[in-house]
Amino acid sequence: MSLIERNGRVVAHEAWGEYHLLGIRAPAIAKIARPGQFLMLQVNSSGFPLLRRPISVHHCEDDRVEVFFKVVGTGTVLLAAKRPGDKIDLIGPLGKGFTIPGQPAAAPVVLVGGGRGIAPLRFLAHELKAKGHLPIIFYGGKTKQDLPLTAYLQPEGFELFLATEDGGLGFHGLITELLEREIPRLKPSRLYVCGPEGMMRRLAQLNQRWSIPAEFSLEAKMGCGFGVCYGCVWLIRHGVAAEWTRICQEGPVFPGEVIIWEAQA
Amino acid sequence: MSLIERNGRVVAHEAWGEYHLLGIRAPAIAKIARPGQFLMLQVNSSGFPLLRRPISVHHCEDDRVEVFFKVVGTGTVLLAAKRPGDKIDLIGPLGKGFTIPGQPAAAPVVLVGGGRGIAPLRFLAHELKAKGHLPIIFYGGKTKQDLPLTAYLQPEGFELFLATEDGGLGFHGLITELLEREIPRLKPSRLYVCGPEGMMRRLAQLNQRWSIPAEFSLEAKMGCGFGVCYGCVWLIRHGVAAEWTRICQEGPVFPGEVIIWEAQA
Amino acid sequence: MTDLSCDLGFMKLANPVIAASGTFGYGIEMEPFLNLEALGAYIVKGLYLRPRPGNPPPRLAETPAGLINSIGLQGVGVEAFVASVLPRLRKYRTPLIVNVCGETEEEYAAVIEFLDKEDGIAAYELNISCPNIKKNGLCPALSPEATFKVVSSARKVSRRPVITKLSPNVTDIVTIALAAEEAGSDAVSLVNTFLAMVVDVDSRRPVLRNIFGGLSGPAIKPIALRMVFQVSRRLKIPVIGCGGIMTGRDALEFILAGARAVEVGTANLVDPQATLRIIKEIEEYCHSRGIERVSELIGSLILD
Amino acid sequence: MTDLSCDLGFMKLANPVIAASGTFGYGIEMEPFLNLEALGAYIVKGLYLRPRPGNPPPRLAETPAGLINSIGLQGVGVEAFVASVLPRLRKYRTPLIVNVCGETEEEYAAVIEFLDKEDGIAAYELNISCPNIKKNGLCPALSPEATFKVVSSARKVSRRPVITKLSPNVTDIVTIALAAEEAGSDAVSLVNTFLAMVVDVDSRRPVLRNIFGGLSGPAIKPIALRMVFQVSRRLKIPVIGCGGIMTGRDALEFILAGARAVEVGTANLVDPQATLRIIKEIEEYCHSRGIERVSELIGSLILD
Ligand SMILES: Cc1cc2nc3c(=O)[nH]c(=O)nc-3n(C[C@H](O)[C@H](O)[C@H](O)COP(=O)(O)OP(=O)(O)OC[C@H]3O[C@@H](n4cnc5c(N)ncnc54)[C@H](O)[C@@H]3O)c2cc1C
Ligand SMILES: Cc1cc2nc3c(=O)[nH]c(=O)nc-3n(C[C@H](O)[C@H](O)[C@H](O)COP(=O)(O)OP(=O)(O)OC[C@H]3O[C@@H](n4cnc5c(N)ncnc54)[C@H](O)[C@@H]3O)c2cc1C
Ligand SMILES: Cc1cc2nc3c(=O)[nH]c(=O)nc-3n(C[C@H](O)[C@H](O)[C@H](O)COP(=O)(O)O)c2cc1C
Ligand SMILES: Cc1cc2nc3c(=O)[nH]c(=O)nc-3n(C[C@H](O)[C@H](O)[C@H](O)COP(=O)(O)O)c2cc1C
Ligand code: FES
Ligand code: FES
Repeated sequence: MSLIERNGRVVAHEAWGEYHLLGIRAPAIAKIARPGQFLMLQVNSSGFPLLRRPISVHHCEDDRVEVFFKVVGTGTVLLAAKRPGDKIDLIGPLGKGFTIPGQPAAAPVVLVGGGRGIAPLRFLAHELKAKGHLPIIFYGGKTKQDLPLTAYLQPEGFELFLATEDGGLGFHGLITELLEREIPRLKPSRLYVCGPEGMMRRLAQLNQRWSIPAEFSLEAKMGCGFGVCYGCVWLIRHGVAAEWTRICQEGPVFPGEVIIWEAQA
Repeated sequence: MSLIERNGRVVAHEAWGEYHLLGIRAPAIAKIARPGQFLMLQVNSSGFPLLRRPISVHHCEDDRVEVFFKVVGTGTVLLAAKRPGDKIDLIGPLGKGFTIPGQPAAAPVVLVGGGRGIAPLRFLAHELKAKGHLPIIFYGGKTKQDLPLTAYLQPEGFELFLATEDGGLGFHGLITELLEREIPRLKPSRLYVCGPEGMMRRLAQLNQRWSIPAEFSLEAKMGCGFGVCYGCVWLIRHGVAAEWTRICQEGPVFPGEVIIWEAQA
Repeated sequence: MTDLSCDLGFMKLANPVIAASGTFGYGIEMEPFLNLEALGAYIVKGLYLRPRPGNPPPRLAETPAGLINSIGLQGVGVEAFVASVLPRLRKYRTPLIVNVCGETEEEYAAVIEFLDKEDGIAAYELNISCPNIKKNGLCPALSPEATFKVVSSARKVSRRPVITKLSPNVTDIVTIALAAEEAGSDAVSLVNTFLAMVVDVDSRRPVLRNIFGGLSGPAIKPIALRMVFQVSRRLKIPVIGCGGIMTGRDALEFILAGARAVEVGTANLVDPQATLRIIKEIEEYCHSRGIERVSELIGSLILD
Repeated sequence: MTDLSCDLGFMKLANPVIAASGTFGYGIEMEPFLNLEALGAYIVKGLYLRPRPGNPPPRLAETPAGLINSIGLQGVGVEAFVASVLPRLRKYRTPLIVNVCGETEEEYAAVIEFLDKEDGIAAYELNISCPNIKKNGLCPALSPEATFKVVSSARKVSRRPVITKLSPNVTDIVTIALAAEEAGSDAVSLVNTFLAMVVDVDSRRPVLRNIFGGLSGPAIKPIALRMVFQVSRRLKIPVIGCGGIMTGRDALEFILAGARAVEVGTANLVDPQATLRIIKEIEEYCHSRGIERVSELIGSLILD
């Protein structure tokens, strides 16, 4: 069930360079949102840009939803300019989130976040922990500026593996290289992945060897976010057939085996 | 000579309901602006709305130009949201302003401002006074909320005649009715008029009886403000012939006798 | 209370606001956000005889005050629609209009014949104007002859009113509208999207995989309005206006220009309750001006 | 240092950025704001044989990301232009292009014959696409035949290169561009404005006294770009792109799509130095990507 919150209110704003964390008062949405679901935020009131922007639920606390985003263009610039007290119109929670197995396994579960891809994983990690799972978080980026959320994840006591391409923090190299080294040792029972398409593809490739049950959170330009425009499709297997599938409805989270990566431009 | 000030800075903002007064730091423009000239203000940075907005020079002090405006739509809403410290891109001074006779006459000169039409007249009144003229200001509106500038004009010691349609302040009626009563008594040597088209037309009509040298500041939707688009025309007499004339170039101030009021939609 | 009712002759609507095809899914997706009963009517996504995969992504590009789409009419086809969608829509009294698509004249007729067997459908909108199917946006609505052929064959088989949806990508939309009227169309709706493209200068590629797509949204409103004005002064059948309507004032521009009803498209994507807001704003406009019937406004534009 | 030079075959420009007609006055009005020498070329306001009063106001309406104008080609006529404007422009080395207008085939030719006697003009742009003159925006550019006639008669008399400016208000712009090429046009420029209108729902009147006007600005860019792409793949003569260009990236979209040069119109009204900024942004784009000649980019759009 999705809701429209006309009177969302920014109650907190934290920024690390291009990365921003907004707390938005939206009680009804906060109550029902699940990890991996997303919101459609109206980034402005002047009608420009035209479309809302899809942003994952980063965290929920009482009557507030939090979003974590990177500034990449017009919409996120406007979003980053929001200050406590500002109003924001949002729709959510939208889409299908990550699945959390009822029975915790002895083996840990691994969460992989690349850059802004970490956004939905903090919420997920907390929920997994609450359900008795052992989440381990892999968090990678180009430089240490791309890993601002370590500031939260560390004190929150999660086991963290960090990687930066310039070696400025943690493992020196790609997050996928670090995973290649660690996964065989950690033998996780599940993988949850969100990040740049290249990173996710590579990981899906590696996982053909590991064949660990894995879920990926996909992205596409979205016209509506609630299933009416058919603009946000990926090619997804449904049994034998493959179909252009609305990730805002049937996703954005999909099990690795149904995603046909090659089909994407 | 007109200039582009890319780094104009809002240094003051005062508001009375729908009316706003902005002080903008723009040294080069402030130095040369004359009463009746105007500025083209970029009301936003996002590219929406597309066009700049023409606003009269309300006042100049050292390195600052002041504008006084009423909120009527998208552009003025954005302008009204500007706060000290905000940047604003402006072009000016533009157009031809009011003429100030070199030789002060014994008789007073009368300035007539209807609603936001008062905007260019405060600057003019000060300049007239400085040159030894005796400016008398007629200031009219629907209610007393439409006469916020009395707060400045009174202490600045100008002789003021106020009129409101609801009688809430000063004369109870139209400013033109008040003028009808007072002009024959005051016998001014000149009239300077800025206000709603209806008011200016009526005054032009009355002045056929008085035939006092009068100047009117005209308005039109402007595409550029500097003479290239030919969008801002009024029908103006040039000797015997009449031509659609760019008010941003040859105006916005014109002597009453050359304006062909009937031609306007 | 203003009378918002809208008489299309062949069909009476509670109000003149219709949800446009392709921006309202199959109606069902909108149930979380609004009560379909509040609408004048709603038009479901374009349907072909068979299911269609649609175009590969990216399918969307945002432009200044506009949206370009190249969905390519992905859809379930009439059988699945009748089997799994239509039953869920029958509970609504609001007129359901099906947007009918076809590769050939025969396919349009076949879709209609298939749907004519079912009840719970109020009318058909012939989508002869989708720019996303053939190369260079070719479609019947680009020529009066092709328009006449498709419409008359559809008109022959249909037991329901037929609305012909016109393309704006033409030199003379009046001639094409007249061809639709002559062919027996009960109404025309205009406009569909403008053939357009965007380039990503970083990748040096078109943003859309399909290269071209259809432009919609506020950007096109002034052109759509001009066409609605031109067409409604020449046709006897009702004209339904469409293109960039985001507010009640936008809708009223089309009504004053001659539209009997309006379709709201892209606005639904930005705000799933846009249609409700637009109905409210139309009512407020009339109320504040003492206009008792919105129908009084149709084509009442003052020209001198 | 990137090589920005632009070769139109009949004319070499220092860079591909041209100020569009009607948005740059007669050039002189822009002198306070920029050095005309910095431009690739500039096109002065449309000129008829005789002075023209233009349309009554209101002549402008602002729309989402767009501007509608119905100036109606108010102008001083060729004689006054030659007597009082041209002498002041001769000091600039930047190619001056005159936008040539006419009510009839003969008038276009007459304007050219008159101007051919003068030096200081680099080329003519035939404005056969202004929507603001005849009723319903009629103009030669709406038909291949009319286009062919006007262009060939102009081409016959002219001792200078002729650029034909095309209208976007057509079903098939390629056919019309081909007609211009066949008639001997040295280049085509596209697009002129889209026929459009706006209604003031308070007064219940059209905003423009002329009812219709021409839509320009960012709103039309995706449609203009599509047309430039279509035309440049079919013509041998150079294509000059125009429509909603506000930034260097916008200009580059047109160049990648096949334009050899671009015209910047409405942007000049918003920012009189827009052309300079656009030239700088094109240079920065090339520099940051190690592109030595901007000409390498022409039509280099990657399609797969
Ligand atoms: C389900 C979903 C959840 C998301 N969650 C988050 C999140 O939690 N935090 C976050 O920072 N971002 C998230 N994104 C991505 C975010 O939506 C885009 O970064 C944003 O829409 C860009 O808008 P813009 O106006 O700033 O950039 P634009 O001006 O629209 O585009 C700037 C650049 O970003 C690219 N881009 C635009 N939209 C998208 C998109 N939807 N996906 C990928 N690239 C895009 C464009 O191609 C362009 O290169 C999510 C996307 C989806 C689909
Ligand atoms: C030379 C000149 C000087 C001006 N000086 C001042 C000033 O000092 N203070 C001030 O408050 N206003 C002034 N104006 C008017 C001001 O430019 C408009 O109020 C403003 O452009 C409206 O912009 P908007 O986006 O808020 O309204 P819009 O959304 O553009 O329009 C809202 C309403 O205002 C009307 N309108 C729009 N533009 C104009 C215009 N140029 N003239 C008259 N009506 C218009 C529209 O028809 C509409 O009814 C001046 C206008 C001119 C031409
Ligand atoms: C994503 C999308 C999908 C569309 N699909 C259809 C369709 O299936 N059939 C159709 O006739 N029109 C379709 N259209 C066109 C709209 O119905 C409407 O005619 C057009 O978008 C202009 O109106 P607007 O500016 O209000 O969106 C679609 C438009 C969009 C944006
Ligand atoms: C105010 C105005 C006046 C124009 N006058 C002319 C003209 O005289 N001749 C012409 O060929 N085009 C004229 N045009 C069209 C522009 O040259 C250009 O083709 C069009 O505006 C699209 O480009 P743009 O979106 O960059 O403005 C005019 C445009 C505007 C906005
Ligand atoms: S974004 Fe519209 S269907 Fe997914
Ligand atoms: S506003 Fe452009 S010429 Fe006056």
